[in-house]
Amino acid sequence: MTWVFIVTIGLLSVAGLLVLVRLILGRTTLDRIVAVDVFVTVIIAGTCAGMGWLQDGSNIALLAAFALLAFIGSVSAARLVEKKEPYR
Amino acid sequence: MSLLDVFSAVCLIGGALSCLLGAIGLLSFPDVLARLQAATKPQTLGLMLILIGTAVQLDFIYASGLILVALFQMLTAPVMAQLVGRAAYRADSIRRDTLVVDELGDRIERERRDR
Amino acid sequence: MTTTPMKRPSWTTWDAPAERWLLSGFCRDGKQRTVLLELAARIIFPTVLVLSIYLLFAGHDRAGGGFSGGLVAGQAFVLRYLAGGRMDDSAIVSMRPPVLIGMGLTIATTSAFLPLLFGGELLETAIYKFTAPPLGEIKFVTSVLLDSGVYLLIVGVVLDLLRTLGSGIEADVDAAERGQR
Amino acid sequence: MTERITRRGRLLRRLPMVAWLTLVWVMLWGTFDLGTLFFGLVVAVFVATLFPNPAIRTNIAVRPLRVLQLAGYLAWDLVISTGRVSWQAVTQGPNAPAGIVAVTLRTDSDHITAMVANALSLAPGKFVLQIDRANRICYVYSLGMRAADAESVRQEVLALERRVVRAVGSPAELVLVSGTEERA
Amino acid sequence: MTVLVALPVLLPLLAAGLSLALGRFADIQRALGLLVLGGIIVDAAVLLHVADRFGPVVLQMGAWPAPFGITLVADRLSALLLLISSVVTFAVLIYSIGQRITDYGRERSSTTFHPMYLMLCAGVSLAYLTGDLFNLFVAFEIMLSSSYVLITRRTTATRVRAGMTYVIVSLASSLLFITMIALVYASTGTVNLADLGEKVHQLPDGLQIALALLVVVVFGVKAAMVPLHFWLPDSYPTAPAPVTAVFAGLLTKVGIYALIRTQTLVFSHSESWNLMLGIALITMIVGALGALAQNDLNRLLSFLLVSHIGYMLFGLGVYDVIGLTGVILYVVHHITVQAALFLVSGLITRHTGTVALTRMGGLAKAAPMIAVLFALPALTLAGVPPFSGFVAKLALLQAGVGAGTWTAYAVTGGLVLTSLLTLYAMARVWTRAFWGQVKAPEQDPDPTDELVVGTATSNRPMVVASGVLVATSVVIALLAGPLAEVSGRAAEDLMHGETYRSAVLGGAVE
Amino acid sequence: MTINLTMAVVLAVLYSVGFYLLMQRSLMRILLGIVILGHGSNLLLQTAGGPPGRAPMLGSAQPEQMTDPLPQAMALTAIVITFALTTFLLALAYRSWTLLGHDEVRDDLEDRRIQRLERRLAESEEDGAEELEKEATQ
Amino acid sequence: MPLLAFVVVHLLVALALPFLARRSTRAAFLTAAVPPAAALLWVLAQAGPVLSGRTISETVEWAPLIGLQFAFRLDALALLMTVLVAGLGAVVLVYADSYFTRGGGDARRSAPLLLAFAGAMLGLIFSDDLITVYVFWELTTICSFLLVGQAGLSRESRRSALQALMITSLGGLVMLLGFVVLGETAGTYRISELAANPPGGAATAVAALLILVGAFTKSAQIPFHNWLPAAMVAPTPISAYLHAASMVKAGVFLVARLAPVFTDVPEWKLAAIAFGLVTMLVGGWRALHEYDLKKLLAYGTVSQLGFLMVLFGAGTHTGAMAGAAMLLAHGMFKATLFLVVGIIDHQAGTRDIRKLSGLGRELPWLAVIATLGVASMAGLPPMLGFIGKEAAFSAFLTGGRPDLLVDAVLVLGSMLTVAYSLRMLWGAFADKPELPRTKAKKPSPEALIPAALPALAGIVLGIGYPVADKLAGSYAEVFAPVADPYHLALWHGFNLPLLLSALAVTGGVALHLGRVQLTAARNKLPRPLDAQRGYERIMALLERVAVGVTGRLQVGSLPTYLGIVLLTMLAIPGSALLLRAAVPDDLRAYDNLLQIPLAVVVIVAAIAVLRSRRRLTAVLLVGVVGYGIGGLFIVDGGPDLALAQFLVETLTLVAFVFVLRRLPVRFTQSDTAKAWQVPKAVIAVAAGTFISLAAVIFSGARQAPPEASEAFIANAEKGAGATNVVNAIIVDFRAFDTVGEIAVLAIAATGVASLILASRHERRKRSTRVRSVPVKTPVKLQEEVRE
Ligand code: NA
Ligand code: NA
Repeated sequence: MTWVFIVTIGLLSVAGLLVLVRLILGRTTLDRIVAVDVFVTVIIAGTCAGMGWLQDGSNIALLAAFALLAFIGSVSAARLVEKKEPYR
Repeated sequence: MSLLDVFSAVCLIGGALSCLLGAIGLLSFPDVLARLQAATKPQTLGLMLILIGTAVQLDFIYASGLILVALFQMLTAPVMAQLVGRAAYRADSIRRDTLVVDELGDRIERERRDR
Repeated sequence: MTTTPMKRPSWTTWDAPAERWLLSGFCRDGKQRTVLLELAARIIFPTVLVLSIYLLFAGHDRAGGGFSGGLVAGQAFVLRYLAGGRMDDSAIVSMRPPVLIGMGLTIATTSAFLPLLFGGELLETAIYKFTAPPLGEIKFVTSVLLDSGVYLLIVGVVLDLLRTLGSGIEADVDAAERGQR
Repeated sequence: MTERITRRGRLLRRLPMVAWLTLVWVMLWGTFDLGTLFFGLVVAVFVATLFPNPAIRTNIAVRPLRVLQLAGYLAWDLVISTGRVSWQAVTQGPNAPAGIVAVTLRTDSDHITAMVANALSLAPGKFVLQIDRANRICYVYSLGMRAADAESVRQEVLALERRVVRAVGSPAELVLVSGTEERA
Repeated sequence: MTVLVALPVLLPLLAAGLSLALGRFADIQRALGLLVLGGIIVDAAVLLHVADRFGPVVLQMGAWPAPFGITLVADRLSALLLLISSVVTFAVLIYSIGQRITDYGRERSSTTFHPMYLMLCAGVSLAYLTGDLFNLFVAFEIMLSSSYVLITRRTTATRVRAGMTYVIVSLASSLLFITMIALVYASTGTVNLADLGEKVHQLPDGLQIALALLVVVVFGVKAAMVPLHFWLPDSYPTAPAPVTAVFAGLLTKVGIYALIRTQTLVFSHSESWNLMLGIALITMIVGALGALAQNDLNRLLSFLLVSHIGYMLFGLGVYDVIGLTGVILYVVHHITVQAALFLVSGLITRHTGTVALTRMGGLAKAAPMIAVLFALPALTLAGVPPFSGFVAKLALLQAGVGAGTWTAYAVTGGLVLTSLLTLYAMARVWTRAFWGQVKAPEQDPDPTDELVVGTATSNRPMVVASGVLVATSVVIALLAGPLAEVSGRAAEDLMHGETYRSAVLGGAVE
Repeated sequence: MTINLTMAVVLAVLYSVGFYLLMQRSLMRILLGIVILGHGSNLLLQTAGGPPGRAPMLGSAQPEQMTDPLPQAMALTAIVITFALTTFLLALAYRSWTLLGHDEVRDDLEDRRIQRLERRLAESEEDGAEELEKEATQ
Repeated sequence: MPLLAFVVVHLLVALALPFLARRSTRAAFLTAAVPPAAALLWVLAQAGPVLSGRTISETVEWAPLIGLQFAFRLDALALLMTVLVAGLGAVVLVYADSYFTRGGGDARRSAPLLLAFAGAMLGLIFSDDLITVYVFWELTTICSFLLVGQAGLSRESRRSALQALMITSLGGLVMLLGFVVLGETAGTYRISELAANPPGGAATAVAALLILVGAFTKSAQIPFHNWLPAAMVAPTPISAYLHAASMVKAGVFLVARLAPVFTDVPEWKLAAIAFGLVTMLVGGWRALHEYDLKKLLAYGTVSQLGFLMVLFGAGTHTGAMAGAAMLLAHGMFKATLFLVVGIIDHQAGTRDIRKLSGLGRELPWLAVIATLGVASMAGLPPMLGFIGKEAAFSAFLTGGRPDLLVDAVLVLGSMLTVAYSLRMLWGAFADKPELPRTKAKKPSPEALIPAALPALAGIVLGIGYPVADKLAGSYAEVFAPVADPYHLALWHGFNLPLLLSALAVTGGVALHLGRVQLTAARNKLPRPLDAQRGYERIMALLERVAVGVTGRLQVGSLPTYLGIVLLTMLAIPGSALLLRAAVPDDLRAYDNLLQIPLAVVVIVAAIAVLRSRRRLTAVLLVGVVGYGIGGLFIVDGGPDLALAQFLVETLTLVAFVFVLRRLPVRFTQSDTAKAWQVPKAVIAVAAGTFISLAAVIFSGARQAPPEASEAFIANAEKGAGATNVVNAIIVDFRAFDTVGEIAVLAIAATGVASLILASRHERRKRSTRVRSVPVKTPVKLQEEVRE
């Protein structure tokens, strides 16, 4: 099973780095917000896979909390952009 | 490798691939709205697959938590998508040249003219 | 920053739900409302609170504790704020955040003194285990009292941040828009 | 509007929430024993009482079989759409076309609208960009569509609405969607 | 018995909590503060007595023996500083209560001032008492963060910059502190100070020296050691008098205390320690020159504060029993007198409506009480006998002369020069503000700003509180004998860390 | 026990970036610098405990496999403290904005005054005290 | 403990006097005269035993550990000084009542201060301990400052007071250093013990010179002399008492006191005599050209102090005899003359020689008194001054060639003395044909009698020279006994000293007669050195250095300050680490493969923060850094840590967004100093690298795994009831940290509230102010606004 986890986490790492590229390139703030959100998802996924790998459930609360709450940051940021940038 | 392991391997690798494809979409699509589609949703799928793949590998005491995580993710992801999309449209940070139809834009134009 | 107060186009408020989904004071800004978020918040808010209480009690044996619990609960309120504006009367027991903070601190410090009453040292912990037949073994560790103080305090802190950084700044923005800088 | 809500009625109304919260508690602990259940119930009641939700007029009738059906559909749609969007990402990339289509829903309640929007937004490719609750209009963004696809997008959304209403809609709403279905 | 060690920390925290919770009841807040701070004075006196008679009072929190749990230790040094600090905090509380009642009326409560002030006191107490490096960090944070709130409270456009300077520099030094803790832990695996005393010596010499110097830099920022002092004269003077008084009196001294504690208990010193003497000299001179360049009374006092930090560094640099005795005496004296001076400066600015010396005049005639209250601490600070500053300075001079190195002689000369410059600065304040034609009080330039009030109203609690501090400094001089004895024994303890170590580690370590 | 190179590089970058931002004028940048420095110091604290291992949860791993729990506890405290101070500094930035219309840390006026005095003294032959008095009465 | 009691009573009465002075200054001055008078009487009553060697000693311990004690001793020298200090003190205080305007501010201020000063002087002369000396020494300085400055109304009085303070304090501090050196070398601060066992060696010589600096400043020796003439702005009673009779004698007294200690230190003797001689000449010369009678007397005092310094500095038996006699004589005649000048000033309204004419006939009694004083000053028989001068000339006749040189200079100095004495008398009282006759009111007896008393004492002690001889001889016994001890007497026969005296008088008269030509000659002389200008230059320089240093260092720029902190860190611990430590050789690239992608994310995001122009972008990037760190925590095995990190990161992001609602979208780029970005970057990178390097080196130095953590793991379940060890630490092992940490949170939240809600209060305040009628009250607006 180990190699499965290695491949999984490897793919996720690549995904994370690609997301980072978008985060830096932008072009708009909303792109970055989306990128951050996706980045968080990748981390959750990676953590989850890591848990399976180590057969260790100690991070479960972390996942739950994160799945429920990570979007708060993005939502508030999105609202800011909505307010700040001028209407059409 | 048991059958369960194979299932879990498929889920895990599939999920990871989904995430990766989402990331590629995030890079390649033209504007926020499209990227939003490409990125957040495959991520959701990917995450769920990975959750399932992992849950199979873990004790039930933990697996139940993973199911919750999946539920939570399904609950929150669309909300985030809608808010970001709406913000993008309102902030006008979209590329109109790739929009083949824009009935929302048409209606807004109409209302503005009427006012 | 100094956007001239203009009449907002109607379409900015289309998203507002028809019904009242959240018990909140009021949303200052109608254009911020969205039915999706309010509905989600209605479900997520209590769920997050349950999660936070879980974290508070699970801390002894799993990841969690008063801190994480408090932070999670606090973010439940952040969500409420984002979805429905101020939440002054959203709870049966409504308390000013400073009072909550003060209570948390008081509980935490008092819990330090409690062991003295039982002949222990400051901040010493006692573990009580008992079995209630239908419920199974129940473990009670006195340090959960400290954890609860921490939990309350952190919730208070987040609420206070919402009161200040949230509503406070919002009020400033309003005042600025009314040209009353 | 100002109907008097009895204490019993209020409690009853909270029951689904309490059940959900208890479930969450139990799943978090992962131990399905009486103790966990008991404390879960205590916590759920505590939370639901301390932070009550306002009463809503609409009745939500849950039809488990239909809900499962909906879930299955959504899961399948999720997989398929992911594949399609990924394909677009790789092939069309920066030039992928898209459109925004106005869809007038047949039902008129917050929660159905929200659920349709949520369900639609779950899978890649489409999502609700803007809702006009007063006029029951959803503005749906659809990735990869051509100008001619507008009508089919509308139909897809309405079909989804039907599935949702079947799963959780009130009888009245059920009538609404099925009525249109016959006409279509 | 040992619980007495924790009271100076826990009681103010508890009171702060209650004060926050009971934010609407002004009288309860006041009573709570006075009660607790008054109680700490008694507690500290008892601790000092016990520590002096029977050795350090050690409290292992949670009954976990050191180095596992957190240990609180009241030895002679900490108890002595605690005692004097609590007198200052008590007096300053009276002062600010008086000021608030005059300015806002009796009914006005505050959810900020009282809780924050109590927190500050808790932080200061904890810094003195803790025997744990990380807990010391926590103590610093309690102390500093409450000080941030106090210094930015009711900040105005003219003062907000100063608040930012203070907060940012302090934050930066806090981050260096935590970095330092990480390095200490990385190399030794412990954060208990007594335990560190043993473990650090197992490190290679170079690392010991580097670590010791890093600690100097970290605490040097808080202690306002030149060249890490620049923030102080830019920020302290902009807080209202009672706040500045307690900042100037206590916060820098806590930095000095931390330096003394760590450098004696944890590190041993080689020739590189001579560096401290150089720093001391520069600190003295730069501070004193800075004071001479000022026209703003509070800034002048702030520069003098920096300058006199040099005295304390000097004693620490000499690093023998008499030198440390001198430092301890000097810290005790300086806490009181610097606080007193800032309180009186508050009275002066209230009376004149300005902080600019050249715009004051004739105060000796117009406000003789203020004149007396200023003159005594001014002379004390200048080290004029028979006041407390002289006693401490004498011990330092003896240390410098006894050290027998040219560096020490040079710094001793610098100390004498600084004394003269201090006297000059004070005399200039006197000639500018207290002599000359009586000038009419100026109008309050900014009513929202508490810094300069200009009401010309004297208030009995404020005068009494200033008087209490001035009197305390006189009493310190009167009790110089016993005080010097205790300080001497404390210095003896510091030079030979075994007392502290065995009291803390006891039988816990084999 | 030695920290590995990857972590060393991460630490170097975090601290460098943090320090650089700290030395800027914009309060918001300074604040971000402090947050990054906070991340750096927390990471340093955690890595000070030793190389990665299993979570220190009894029963889920052998004690020898566990990472050192003490630095974690300390880092946790540090995280919370940094957060608290970050919010405070944010509020300060906001206050500065409302009071001054910008969120920059500009130079101290009184110090500037003395620098002007210093330059003038260097040019003229006058007594500093008199100059001070002159300026104050202006 | 009578000695201590007298000192304390002086100070206590002085403390009480302001209250009395508020009612009546007359009562205050007369009350103030009582303690010195009592002290004088008591001390005189002890004269018998004391002069026969049975001294009275008292010791009060203060802080023995650092050698602080009050040790008092009444011996012949102290007795002699008591006559000056207490006797003249009582006289001056009585005189002061007539001098000052009754009930005036100066009177109210001066009465207590003069008495306090008398107490301090008494303490000083009774001292048998170096530190005790210093304590009272500085007290006299402070009293002098306050007395000279008075209300500080004129710029001149402020400057003069400050000058006196600065110069004497400088000397005092140097002297203290000398005391400490001496005390630490000898192991005692007791003067009598030091005199009994004089220490030797280089340290003692250094101490001697340092102490002399103190003596020189206080006793106005060249080049520190100028504060004394400047201090003449003080009211005349103060000049008479402080700056003629008592305080300025402190330096001379100290030399007299310590001469036995330093008999074997040649530098002491040399310096005292050399400076004393120069001072005597310069003072006398300057006095010859003054028109202001007070200034004239002041320079005369300077000259006489130089004379005394020579006599006591010589450290011989005869020198001591002469010194004691001159000390007494000078106190008497100078007090008389100052009081006389005070009366002239008071009654005639001027004390300028160029304006006074015919006062001798106007105020004949005053002229008589003045003549008595001048006679003693000029050293005419049978005055005490004559006896002293005779002894002085004798003191240097027995030695070798250098001594003869000293004698020659002394004669020269005495000529000047005679000359300015005549100038004084002539200037004050003579008829000057070119001037109109000065009008003057008759002085009251209350003014005249105090002036007359010391004048009479001068002649009484001259004629009754055995008393003076007994006094002086008793002091001189401390010096090595000589075979044929000198005795003070009016007549020693025709001998060299008598001839020299005659020479001095003749020369002096000649100088006075040729005063016009002398002044003309002086005006032609170049004036290379002026002590007053020198002092002013030094103070201006100090000012300039202060402003210069402060202006350059205290730049007021926060980035600079932070940069300096970092540079200090690099310079001090950084260099120590580089020089003394080596990088461990067991470096690994990574411990867990997962660290690498996370590290890349963190690094890239952190660097990207630097480039971002938009605030929100920067915030998001920092968020990513935080999430990345959280990931690293997970990899490291810290789920609690990661959980907290993630939650805090989200909350931080939200908080930032809240605030960004009102801030501009982009960073404002008003940073003009673009040139500084590179240095900043260099410093930042160096500091960051240092910390990283330190982390590697320090973590490589650890010998053993931490005991505490092992104990935590072992005890968590049983002791703390937790299987999560981190949680056990947080709520149990180190719960106290947690309590502190939540305190910080509470503080921060409160602080945020106080900052953010401030603007709301201001708005409310403004709106209430608009509505309410503006009422001017000293109390700030009392309103329901809560903080
Ligand atoms: Na979708
Ligand atoms: Na004001």
